[in-house]
Amino acid sequence: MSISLKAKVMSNQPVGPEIFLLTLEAPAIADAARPGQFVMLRVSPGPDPLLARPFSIHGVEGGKLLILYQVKGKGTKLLAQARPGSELLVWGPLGRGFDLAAERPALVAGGMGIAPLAFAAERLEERGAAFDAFYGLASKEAFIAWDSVSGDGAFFLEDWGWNGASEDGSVGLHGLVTEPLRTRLEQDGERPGAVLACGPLPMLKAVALLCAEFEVACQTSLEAPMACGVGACLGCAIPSVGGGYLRACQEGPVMDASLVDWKKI
Amino acid sequence: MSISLKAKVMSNQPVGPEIFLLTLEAPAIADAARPGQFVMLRVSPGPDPLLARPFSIHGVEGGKLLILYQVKGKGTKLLAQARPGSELLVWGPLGRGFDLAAERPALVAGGMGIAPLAFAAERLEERGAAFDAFYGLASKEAFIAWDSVSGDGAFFLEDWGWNGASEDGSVGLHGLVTEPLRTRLEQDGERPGAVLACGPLPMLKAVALLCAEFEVACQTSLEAPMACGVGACLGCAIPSVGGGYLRACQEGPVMDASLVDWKKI
Amino acid sequence: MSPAANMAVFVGGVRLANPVLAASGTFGYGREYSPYLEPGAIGGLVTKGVSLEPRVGNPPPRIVETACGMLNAIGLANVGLEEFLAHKLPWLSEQPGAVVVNLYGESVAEFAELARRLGAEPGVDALELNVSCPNVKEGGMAFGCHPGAVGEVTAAAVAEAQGKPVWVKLTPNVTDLAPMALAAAQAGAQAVSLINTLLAMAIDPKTRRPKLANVVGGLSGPAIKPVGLRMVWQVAGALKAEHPGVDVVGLGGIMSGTDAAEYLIAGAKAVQVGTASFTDPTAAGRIAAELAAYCAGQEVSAAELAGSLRI
Amino acid sequence: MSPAANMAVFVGGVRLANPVLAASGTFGYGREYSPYLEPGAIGGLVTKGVSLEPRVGNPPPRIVETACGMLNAIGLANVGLEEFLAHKLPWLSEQPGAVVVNLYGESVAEFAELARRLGAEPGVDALELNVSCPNVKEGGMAFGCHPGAVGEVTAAAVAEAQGKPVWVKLTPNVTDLAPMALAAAQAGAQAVSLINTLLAMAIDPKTRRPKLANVVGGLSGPAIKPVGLRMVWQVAGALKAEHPGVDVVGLGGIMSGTDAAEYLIAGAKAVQVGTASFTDPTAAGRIAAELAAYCAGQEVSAAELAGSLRI
Ligand SMILES: Cc1cc2nc3c(=O)[nH]c(=O)nc-3n(C[C@H](O)[C@H](O)[C@H](O)COP(=O)(O)OP(=O)(O)OC[C@H]3O[C@@H](n4cnc5c(N)ncnc54)[C@H](O)[C@@H]3O)c2cc1C
Ligand SMILES: Cc1cc2nc3c(=O)[nH]c(=O)nc-3n(C[C@H](O)[C@H](O)[C@H](O)COP(=O)(O)OP(=O)(O)OC[C@H]3O[C@@H](n4cnc5c(N)ncnc54)[C@H](O)[C@@H]3O)c2cc1C
Ligand SMILES: Cc1cc2nc3c(=O)[nH]c(=O)nc-3n(C[C@H](O)[C@H](O)[C@H](O)COP(=O)(O)O)c2cc1C
Ligand SMILES: Cc1cc2nc3c(=O)[nH]c(=O)nc-3n(C[C@H](O)[C@H](O)[C@H](O)COP(=O)(O)O)c2cc1C
Ligand code: FES
Ligand code: FES
Repeated sequence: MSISLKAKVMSNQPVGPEIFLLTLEAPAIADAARPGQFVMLRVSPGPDPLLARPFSIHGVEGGKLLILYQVKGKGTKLLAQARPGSELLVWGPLGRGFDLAAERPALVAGGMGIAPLAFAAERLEERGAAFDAFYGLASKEAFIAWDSVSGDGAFFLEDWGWNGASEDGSVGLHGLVTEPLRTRLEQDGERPGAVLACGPLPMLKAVALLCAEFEVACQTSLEAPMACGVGACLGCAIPSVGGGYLRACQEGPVMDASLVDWKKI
Repeated sequence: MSISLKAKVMSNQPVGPEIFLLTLEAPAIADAARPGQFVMLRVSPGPDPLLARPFSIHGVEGGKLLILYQVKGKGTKLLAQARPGSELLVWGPLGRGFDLAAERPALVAGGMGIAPLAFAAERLEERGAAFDAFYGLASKEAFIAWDSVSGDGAFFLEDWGWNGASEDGSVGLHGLVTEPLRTRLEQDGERPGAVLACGPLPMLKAVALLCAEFEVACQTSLEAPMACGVGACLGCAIPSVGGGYLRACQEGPVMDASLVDWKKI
Repeated sequence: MSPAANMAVFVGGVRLANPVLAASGTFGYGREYSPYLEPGAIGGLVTKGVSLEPRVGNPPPRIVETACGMLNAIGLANVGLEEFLAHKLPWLSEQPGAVVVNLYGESVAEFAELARRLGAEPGVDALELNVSCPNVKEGGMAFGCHPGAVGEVTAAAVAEAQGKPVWVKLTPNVTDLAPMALAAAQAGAQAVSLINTLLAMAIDPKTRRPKLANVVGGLSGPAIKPVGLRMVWQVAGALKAEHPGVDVVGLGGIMSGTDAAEYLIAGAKAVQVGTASFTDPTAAGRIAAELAAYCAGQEVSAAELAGSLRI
Repeated sequence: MSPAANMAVFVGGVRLANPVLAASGTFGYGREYSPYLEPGAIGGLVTKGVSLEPRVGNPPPRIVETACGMLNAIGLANVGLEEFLAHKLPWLSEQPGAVVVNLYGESVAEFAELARRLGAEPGVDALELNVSCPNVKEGGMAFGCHPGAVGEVTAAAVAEAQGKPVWVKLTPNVTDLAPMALAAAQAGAQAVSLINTLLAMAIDPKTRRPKLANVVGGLSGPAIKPVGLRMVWQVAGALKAEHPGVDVVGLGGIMSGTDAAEYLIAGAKAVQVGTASFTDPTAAGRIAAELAAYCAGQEVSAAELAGSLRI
């Protein structure tokens, strides 16, 4: 059950270049949250900016909700100014999350796509499930958390084993994250039960193509401009293969890649 | 010459119930300021609230501009949150101030009307001119500065001799500020050369009437909703005796009471 | 505290426990918002526009934020009549509060057919004809810009609605709304709802492309409230003079109880909350509560507040 | 840094150093803002509407703030033609930048007379006919809502203007602006300026009275930008097809250089900055500078930017 509440800001810290970690006191949402789901967050109480912003749930800690966000435009700029103690309107958890039941899934994150996938990794870890994890970045500088990462890019946010790839080679493998993924898929015998991906659209397209090629199930987390977040406005249309559209907030944000019309997106 | 600049907030302190003293670094405006003039201040850079708010110049200290304001609606509520170090767009000094040349003027302030008149008193004091000063309030609680005032309400904001009057008798004379003013006007021989008044409209009307009765020149500082503050929008119309209107921001805010059509205002 | 005000209103042939409805297209089929509102918190809801056949709607992007507002070009995407009757109406009928079904046809015949089918449903309290959608090629706004067309569509729907009250949702994108409202009233509408969105556009200066795939869309939200208020005031005045039994349902940018009160004061008998629900899923319920508190403070009933503007 | 862009435009028969003008009624007679702008910072200005006789305007309150906007009901207060010629135009004529005189008559004859008198002034670069003021009883918007009336007023002014370019300022409060623009073009206008304010209203819920003494007023500011952009795009398209020599001057809610760029992209050849000047007296100059920087970044001239929307 989703709920709406005014959540107190516990902390709102920079953790990278224009990247912040927001901690909200929102027990009812935190308790219900599943990886891949998101919340809608009003960055200011006034009429401008008018709409709430969607953010993936990055994790929960006790009754606290973690959101990892990048400053993009005026909403996130304002959000970066939210002071501990202030209150923000938030509702959720919303949408369909990742299905974590597959055998040894492969997690593929690109850039801010790490936000929901770190939560997925945490949950997999908790239940002792085996998984592979891949994390692609433009450069080491793109994410300060990499500073605390060992030379081969093996550690990130606690101790899960993320295989890094960077476009400039400054950390992990030199290249796109789809390259280590392809290597992994090419390994005989131990195919991932599913690929769980979140990141920029070109990455998602490449991952979906790769999974189709290797006939591996692929769950992609998609973005669309959203107004309501609850399935009412029909603003968040994602073209579907059958013609017509799926709602990113309701049938998604995590959608089976085979349902999405990648050519129209 | 009026100028527009982004002024740094030096301090923004509560000095009474919902009353704040704002100090801005705005040397060019401070240097040119005369008592009774005002500035236009944007309380936030975004499009909502859209318009700047007019505030009297309460004083200048070196290159700093003092503004004494009361929280009324959403603009002043936002202003009360402005932190030292932040910048606010401000332009001025604007409008016609008080004429301080009259022989032994009487200053009559009601409520927030103290803001420009304290500045007038300061300037009169600086040039060693004699004057009388009257300050009317609803109650002692209405202005925390009264806490530091002697029993007879004789001191306020430094050492000028303000004669206080309060509607509930909690400080100074019990009654409206027009009562000590009438007493003063009735004194033979030493009529004020002019009355300089700022305060709520009913007070200004009463003062204007009193001055007419005693044939004393009366300068009233008037308020009107303003958009531009510079004489361009014609929004700030004050009905004038000849028919037609005067601009509060240009022909005012300080206007000779005999020019104003008090019945239409 | 003042004693509670009587918030019940009888508007456009429908009795409402309070004058706050959720607006069409912004509240889905009701269920989407059920986690966020107490049952009975609002007077009722207006459904997303229903057409005879399902419609997939416009390609994305369909929405974009603007200063104190938003544009939408959904293109009347909806599940279609059959699915609505089979899977949306049953749940809705069980809820407290009125069910107003917004409907949209591409021809007079389609409007009539929709009115016939929906008029027969006991769970439906009133029909709202959308003759004002700016985001579709056929029908939609075209109907709403000519008094003759408004009258024709309304008369056809009224004739088929089997006594069910018919409301007409009007577009603000006209020189003078009063003739449209009078035409609707003349043709038997029991209320007019206004305003729908203002036809508008947004451009991305980086790409020099329209921000909406549909190029133009409808502006809603606080930005348009002053326009909506003016139109409600004008139309309420015109109806009072010529069709005093026909009500105005006011909407456009209502974000708070006092916004709702302003619409009632201007002459609306009830209001609808649209975009506000996007900014706060509890908005419609909150606004109803705030309006009740306002009425209590002013010591008026909702019915007395309606049209109480003092000039 | 990219090389400076060529910002000069030739619009409505007038050469401008850059496409940013200050809008009528929001910039006084220019001098009010001279402390805040470098000489030559903007392409020129449009004066407050001038009528044959002085007008005192509407009683206060005349302005009220709304969400991302404001309403005004000034009532075309102005000093009148004689005072304008004697004390306002001489100073204006000495400034760099074009002088467009906005004028307002209560009849076709008054428009013609104003055009004759102002057309004879060397200091005047163009005339802008205000057939769209929502805040006066006579004339004003009434002229702007009928293509026939727009054409008649325009033809009369063009006939008297002694070759001086005539622009027509159009009201957005109509079902379809294109016929008005085409009528103006047909009658000899060299440009149409759009949009004027949206007719609107605000109510004080405490007193239940209108917030403006005039009850209704005109909505301006960022709230209306999406409506203005849409109308400019539509009208520019219509003119391009039928009167390619006639330009659109775009305005409504322009607050920044990118806002101005969006209007140019939509099809305007120049823009006007209105309400923004109230929120920042340096706005018009700042916007011109920001637009120049935008053009440099996009490596286009202002003239190339105009109408460059890609659909
Ligand atoms: C389901 C979902 C989950 C998300 N999770 C996260 C997250 O965990 N962390 C994070 O940093 N961001 C996340 N985002 C993206 C985030 O919502 C946007 O970055 C944010 O709304 C931008 O707001 P703004 O006001 O700063 O930018 P705006 O001023 O609104 O826009 C700035 C730029 O961002 C683009 N943009 C705006 N909204 C979106 C959107 N919804 N999707 C894609 N692009 C957009 C605009 O087109 C524009 O180019 C998520 C988006 C969705 C739909
Ligand atoms: C020349 C001049 C000098 C002023 N000097 C001071 C000063 O030194 N200190 C001070 O505290 N205030 C002063 N004011 C009043 C101040 O401008 C308003 O209190 C302020 O604009 C309210 O803004 P807001 O956003 O908080 O209120 P809003 O939300 O805009 O309005 C809240 C209430 O205040 C009323 N109001 C809004 N603007 C004005 C206005 N301009 N005049 C009168 N009532 C208004 C509204 O009608 C409403 O009832 C001055 C006004 C003028 C015209
Ligand atoms: C996303 C969206 C979808 C809408 N769909 C419909 C619709 O299907 N039928 C209709 O009559 N109005 C529709 N509207 C218009 C609203 O019901 C309402 O008239 C308008 O948004 C103004 O009110 P607001 O400012 O409170 O949102 C829609 C509005 C929005 C924002
Ligand atoms: C206070 C005020 C006065 C105005 N006076 C006039 C006028 O005299 N003549 C005119 O054609 N337009 C007048 N306008 C309309 C503006 O020129 C402009 O068309 C409108 O405000 C929209 O632009 P904006 O949103 O940039 O302000 C006035 C607008 C305002 C706000
Ligand atoms: S965001 Fe409203 S339906 Fe998805
Ligand atoms: S505030 Fe604009 S003319 Fe006075």
